[in-house]
Amino acid sequence: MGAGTGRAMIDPLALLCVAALLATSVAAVVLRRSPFVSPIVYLATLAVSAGLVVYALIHLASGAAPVSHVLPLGLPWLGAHFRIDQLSAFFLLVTNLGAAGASLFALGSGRHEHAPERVLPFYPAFLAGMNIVIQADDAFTILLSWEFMSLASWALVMAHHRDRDNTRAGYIYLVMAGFGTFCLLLAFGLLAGPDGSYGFAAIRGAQQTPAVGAFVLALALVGAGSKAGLVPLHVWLPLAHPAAPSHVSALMSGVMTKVAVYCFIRIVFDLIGTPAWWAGLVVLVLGGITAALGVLYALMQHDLKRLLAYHTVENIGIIFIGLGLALAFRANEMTAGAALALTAALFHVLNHSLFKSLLFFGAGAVLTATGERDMERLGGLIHRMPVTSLTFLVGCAAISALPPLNGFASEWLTFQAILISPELPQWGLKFSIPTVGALLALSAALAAACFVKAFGITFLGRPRTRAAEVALEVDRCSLAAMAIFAGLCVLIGILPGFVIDLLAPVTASLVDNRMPAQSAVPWLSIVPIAESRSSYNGLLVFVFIAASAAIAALAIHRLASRAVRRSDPWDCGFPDPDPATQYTAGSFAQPIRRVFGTLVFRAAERVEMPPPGTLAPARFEVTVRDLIWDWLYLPIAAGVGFTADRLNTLQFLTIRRYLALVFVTLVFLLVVLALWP
Amino acid sequence: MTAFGLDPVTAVLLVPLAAAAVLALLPDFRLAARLNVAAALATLVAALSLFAGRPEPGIYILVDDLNIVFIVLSTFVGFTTSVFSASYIGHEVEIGRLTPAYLRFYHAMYQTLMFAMNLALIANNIGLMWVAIEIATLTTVLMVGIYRTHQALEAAWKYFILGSVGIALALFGTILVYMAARPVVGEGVEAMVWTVLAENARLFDPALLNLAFVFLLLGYGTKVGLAPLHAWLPDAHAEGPTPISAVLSGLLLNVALYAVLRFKILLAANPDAIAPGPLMVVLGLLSLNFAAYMLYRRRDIKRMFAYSSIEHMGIIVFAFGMGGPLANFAGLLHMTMHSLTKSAIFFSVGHIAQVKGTQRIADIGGLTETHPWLGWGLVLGVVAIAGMPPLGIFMSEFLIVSSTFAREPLLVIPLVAGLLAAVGALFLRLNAIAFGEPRGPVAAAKASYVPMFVHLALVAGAGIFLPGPLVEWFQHIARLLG
Amino acid sequence: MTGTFVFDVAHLLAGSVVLVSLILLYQRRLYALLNVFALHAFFLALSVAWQAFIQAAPHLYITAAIALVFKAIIIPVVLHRMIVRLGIHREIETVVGIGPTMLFGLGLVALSTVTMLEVTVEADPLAREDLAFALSVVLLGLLVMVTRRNAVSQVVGFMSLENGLVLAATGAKGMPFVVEISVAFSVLIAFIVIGIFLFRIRERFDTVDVHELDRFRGEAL
Amino acid sequence: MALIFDLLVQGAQMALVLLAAPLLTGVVRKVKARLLRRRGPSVLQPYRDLIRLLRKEVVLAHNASWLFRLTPYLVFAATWVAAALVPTFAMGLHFSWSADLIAITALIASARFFLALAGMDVGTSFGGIGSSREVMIASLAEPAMIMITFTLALIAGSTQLSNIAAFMLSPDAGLSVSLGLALVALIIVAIAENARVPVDNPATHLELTMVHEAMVLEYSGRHLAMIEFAASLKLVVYLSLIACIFVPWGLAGAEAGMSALTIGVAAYVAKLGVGAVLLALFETAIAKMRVFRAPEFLGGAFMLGLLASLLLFVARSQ
Repeated sequence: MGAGTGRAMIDPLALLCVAALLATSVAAVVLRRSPFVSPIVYLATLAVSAGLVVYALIHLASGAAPVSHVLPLGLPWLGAHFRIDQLSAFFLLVTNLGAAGASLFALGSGRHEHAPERVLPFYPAFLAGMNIVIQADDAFTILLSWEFMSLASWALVMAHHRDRDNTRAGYIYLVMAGFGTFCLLLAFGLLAGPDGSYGFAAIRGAQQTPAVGAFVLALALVGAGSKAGLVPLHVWLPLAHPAAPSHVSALMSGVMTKVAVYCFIRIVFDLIGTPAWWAGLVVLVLGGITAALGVLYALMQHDLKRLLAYHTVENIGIIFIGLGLALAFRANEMTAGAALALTAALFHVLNHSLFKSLLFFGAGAVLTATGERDMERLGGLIHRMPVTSLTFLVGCAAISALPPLNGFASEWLTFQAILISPELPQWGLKFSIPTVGALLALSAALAAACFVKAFGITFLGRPRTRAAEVALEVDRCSLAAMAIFAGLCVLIGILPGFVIDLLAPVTASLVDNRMPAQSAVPWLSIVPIAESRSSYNGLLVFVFIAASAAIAALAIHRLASRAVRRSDPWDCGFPDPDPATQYTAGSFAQPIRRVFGTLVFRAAERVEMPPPGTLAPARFEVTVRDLIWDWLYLPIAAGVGFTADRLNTLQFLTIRRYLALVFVTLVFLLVVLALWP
Repeated sequence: MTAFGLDPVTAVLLVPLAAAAVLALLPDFRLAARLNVAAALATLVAALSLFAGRPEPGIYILVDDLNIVFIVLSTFVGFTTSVFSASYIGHEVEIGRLTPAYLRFYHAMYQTLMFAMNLALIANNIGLMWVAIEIATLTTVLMVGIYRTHQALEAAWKYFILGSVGIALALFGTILVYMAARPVVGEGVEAMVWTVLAENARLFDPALLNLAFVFLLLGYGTKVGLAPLHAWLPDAHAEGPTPISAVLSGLLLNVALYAVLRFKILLAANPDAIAPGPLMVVLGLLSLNFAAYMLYRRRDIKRMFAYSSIEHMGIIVFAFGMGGPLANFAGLLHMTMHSLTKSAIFFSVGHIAQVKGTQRIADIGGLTETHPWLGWGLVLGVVAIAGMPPLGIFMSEFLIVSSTFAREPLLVIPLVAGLLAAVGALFLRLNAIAFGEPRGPVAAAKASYVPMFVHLALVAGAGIFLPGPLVEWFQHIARLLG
Repeated sequence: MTGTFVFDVAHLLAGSVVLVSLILLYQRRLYALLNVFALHAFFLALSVAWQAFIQAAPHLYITAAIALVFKAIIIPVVLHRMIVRLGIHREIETVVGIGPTMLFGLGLVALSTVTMLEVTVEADPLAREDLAFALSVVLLGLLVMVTRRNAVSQVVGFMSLENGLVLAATGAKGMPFVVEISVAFSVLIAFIVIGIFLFRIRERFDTVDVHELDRFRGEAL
Repeated sequence: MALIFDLLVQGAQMALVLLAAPLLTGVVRKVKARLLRRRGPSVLQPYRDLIRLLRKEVVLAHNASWLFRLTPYLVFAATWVAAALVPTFAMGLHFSWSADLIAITALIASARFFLALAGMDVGTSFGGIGSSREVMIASLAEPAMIMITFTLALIAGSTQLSNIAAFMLSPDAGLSVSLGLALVALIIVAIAENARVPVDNPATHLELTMVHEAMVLEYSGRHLAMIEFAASLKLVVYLSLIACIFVPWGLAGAEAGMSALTIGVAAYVAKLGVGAVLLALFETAIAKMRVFRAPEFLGGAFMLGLLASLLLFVARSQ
């Protein structure tokens, strides 16, 4: 296999780190009685992931040649192949950045975990699984680690298994994961061919027919998409991600979905050559639908973590829009456009992993402080938890694509990629791309609305429950994790050029082109195609806003009165001491539900207004249904149940009937023999 | 080097036989249990020593690459099961489900079963093989009925009747093979010696061979538990003592499968005969899908895993039906892994049923809370049996599915559908058993976890790393199976 | 004596066994069924003996003897007793009517002949015919087991099936273990009969136990 | 030297929009009053209001947080930056490349984001109503704005306002359907974004009928001043946008001299005046619509924008 070149230049640091992670999870089992097991485990994972972050950064920045190893594991006649090229290095960076953050956060929040023995052993294993997926260089290893990753995360979802919802979520998650794995398995089986050449080197070498390419692409889209959360395969995600402990939710949402994206990119951009243009169309449209639906579902949630999970669906959609554009450009040999689109997608991968982890940390902090995930029972936390609320606010602004934060930079690049797409010849693309662009714009705007709701209801206003009233700021480690990620969001937002240059070798290796070097551009602004076309400078925008805000503030504090008087808010003549009179998450989302609801999720509002004079409270109910669940999954479940019931009668036959079965089979076979040509 | 200084083959056969005789007379069941373990260990050692030197094939005895794997596997599982059984029966006697008298019978039968299975595996003579499998069946029938409860007796009776018909069909097939061989090989025992048959199979009359294979497939397939011949299997597993369930799933099914394979080789060697592949593929897919859906409505934990055995036998038969080095390799691997995993599962299930005092899934819950070892052992076992990495069955299923897809894309649809349905069912039940609010008694279990975790460790190891010699061995056999 | 004559006698005897199997299908009363089965076993014994004679294989005489003594005499008598003892009522409950069963039986005979016709001729004709007959006897035996509800008639079905096996085994010239096999099967049958007696199985195979307990169907509820 | 000159121009622009903003509001109010046969306050009234507000003390609700006090400055700053980047009288703004049309839209969006949060900070139902309706309107206005941006970018081959304006001045900017659609859409968006009739009524004093005003109900004193100021700046931004894209005549070129600049300023002031009058006319001519009709109104703009860019995508084929 391709080991010959690999053996020459072995530096197995990444593999050693994986081994260390696995060792940690064993240690977690051995030391489960020790009081220090939790800090030990999280410190270890923190150290290892930090090391891997550095390793990946160096590998990316130095533009080193791919590093590959072969271990005598896995398929005996093939061995386990590992290879770290630019793409893997980038995803190693994303993964372990998130992992490091999660470990740091858990270092603090882990103290409040009431079932540590169900979390600690699986957490390092989960990290290890993700790291192996990214390094794997043969079909068996990647699938093994892929499923191992799913399994470990399943165990983590089941950590709080006494809650029925969690076991249900875990179940649905596992079945969906199995489904996805089988799809990928078939994809690789098709790539490997009948004589089973599973090594990626061999697969790259083999020339795939268009038909095979199409099949593999479809299977990869379903397989990786089911893990990433593409509509309509997303149903497990909003159930499973919130069920896990918060730092794990952060990893599942922020990082594991990216591992799925990696798997998709690896197959579609690296292994099957150049697919036809319609592949781009399919991916693009799926991405657009996913983005819009994801954010709409998110708007309807009032469980903070579930809301975040649905936003993961949305952002995955955005990423796949970028990937779809890249495919479309690539199919038409417009490599510059492909590079731009792919960069946008990868950039968003990094960004989303950052702010989604940050937001889940925030949700976790709130959960630790109040024991509540339901926004309707929170509020006013900005007073009790200043740091958490500040970092959470940064996260909200970032995911809502507000300048000068990182979310805006990547979405801006995606828009630029859309804007150069009219050159594409195919009509299908011509019609769909602007529509997808519209969906993207819509989802960006709705995301902003959704996070106004999330932050406003959770952190602002008056506390709705006692728990929220007495909440205390969380420990230093958690705060540090959140602060670091918030800082990264800002930093990347104002200096996007560096990330783009970091991504250049990746795109170069995948689509044979790269975006123009940004470090050369004056004033650190980014120029995707040409100065005359479009440019954006996060740094300047940041400086301008800061400066003008400062000027305004200064001027006013010089000239105007500084007097401040505290008093009750304006109550329009009707004093409402009760915080229940505040706007709730449900009522906040009501206008948007009115606009899209009936269309997208058969939202039904039911009002019970008791006749005047009676003391009965008025009731208002909203039912929102996930149509995809109703129309796709329930029928499947019903089908399985039906078949099971029908077949089940076979358990209850008399011996004579069983004999009859044997007899019939025998006669049937004899007839077959008699009629055999 | 061997057990009692006599040559391995004799030891493999005689040790269990002698042990059976002794155990039948031994009153003290604790001592008997120990002796049982010792005998099983001795047999295992003898079987292992077959690697060192194997005898020349005679007209009755044959040790070749194919069956030595089966022999070692069955003696090994026989040994671990005997260890498990030692701790199992202790509890049974305490609660008075079994009396020492019955235990004498039980141990004797256990060793007889071992003897019968080893004989069936080691026999070079298709008649002898048939006799051995019949003995094995009858002993298990008696063991299944040992609890003397209404359900147990009916299960045994069902097993007995269906088994007898199976035996009859298999015998007819055997006679037909002889008829096919006689004109070529000549009359007498020679015409029933497998090695001789294999050499001359290409000259046999194809029509007779086809007919023979149909009968043998149905006859021995009844023992393998292929749908629609499976009816005896779930009840026999559910109502018998758990060690016997473990042996049934782990070994007896394999022995029957081994017989089918032998004749498949015979048929494959004859160019004009029908290809045995399609028949096996169809039966395999049928069993897989049927069992997968049957899993959903099970209320009895042991019966559920019995159905899972049917499912996996379906997969294995499918793999061998597909043929080709890759699929055969996968089939062998899957068979080995399944024996180890399923017996491990039954070990844990046995203790679970003992501590909870019931086999009803509805009355068992939250095991990982109340009995972490049993609970997580079961979880691991189910994860393994569901074909999840990093355990061994994942590798075999990976090879089976991917190679099938590359060769016969359409066959993959029912295959994957069945596998997915099975995964769904297994984890649906596992959620209820291992997780959620604890249900049922929470008294600590007096159990020996060693056999279970040894098996699981082997399976887990095999999933990641297969030792080279073993691989070459399997690959060689895979080529042998064609 | 001439080969053809040898053939014809063997042929005749084997054929008559098949005929008796068909007659078995036709019976409506248990006693009659037992008598017919005795006849079945008797013809089997004859044909086995003939085979022993023409193959000059004396050990086959043992098989013949077993067939004659055990199957043609002991078993029917025992079952007869049992019917009286257990008070099993004498009607044979059939699943499908006698007529269709007969037709189906004939179809089975045809089927077995067709399958056997594919066998090339150099497997000697005698064996071939014998096999065809044996196969049809086996299938008919199964048919009896499947289409009759009473335990006793099912036992009879199984025994006739097993007669078919013996027929085939003896037909296979020079086949070893024939005696052992027939003995083994007699043991098996003895087991079944004992089982019926032990478990007081009056009507169905499925209802074990002294009292007519509610039917157990696998799943304990 | 050139650099300093550029910086001066940029600074002049920032000062200009700052000065023009209240005046514009005043003019609109005056014209409206006139159309209603009222004398109406002087056009300088907005300045007086601002100064008065600045002098007043701030009345804060008890549980108002730091976010509540920070927001006015953020909103003001974001809007001001946006205003500073729109070419008003000269194209060659020195920093115009630091943010293109998409970025400007996003800047205004972020201003609204914080304002909506501030509306929810105190925890009264008015603020909630205001914010919730504001974001609902914005969630439709922003995509419409993005689609308009697409259209312009596809026509002018750039998302940079200066380049767009330059292209519009150049002869090869013919009349096109898309452009017309974009204009209509942009006007609708501008009306919605600035909380004008028919989407919202800046002058009403019934909390329940208001969107923007309800959101800022809790603000007072200097904070309110900042927000009012930002609101009028926003109006300037949109008018200048329409001006520099659709009536770019008079805009001074990149390396224009003093004279061209003065012409540019004059032209700009004239455009603003006309815009103000037109706006006033429109507002008096039409009645405010129910809140839940607004989405359809804006949805129309969104569809127009989409249609416009679709037409261009298809047109590009040959």
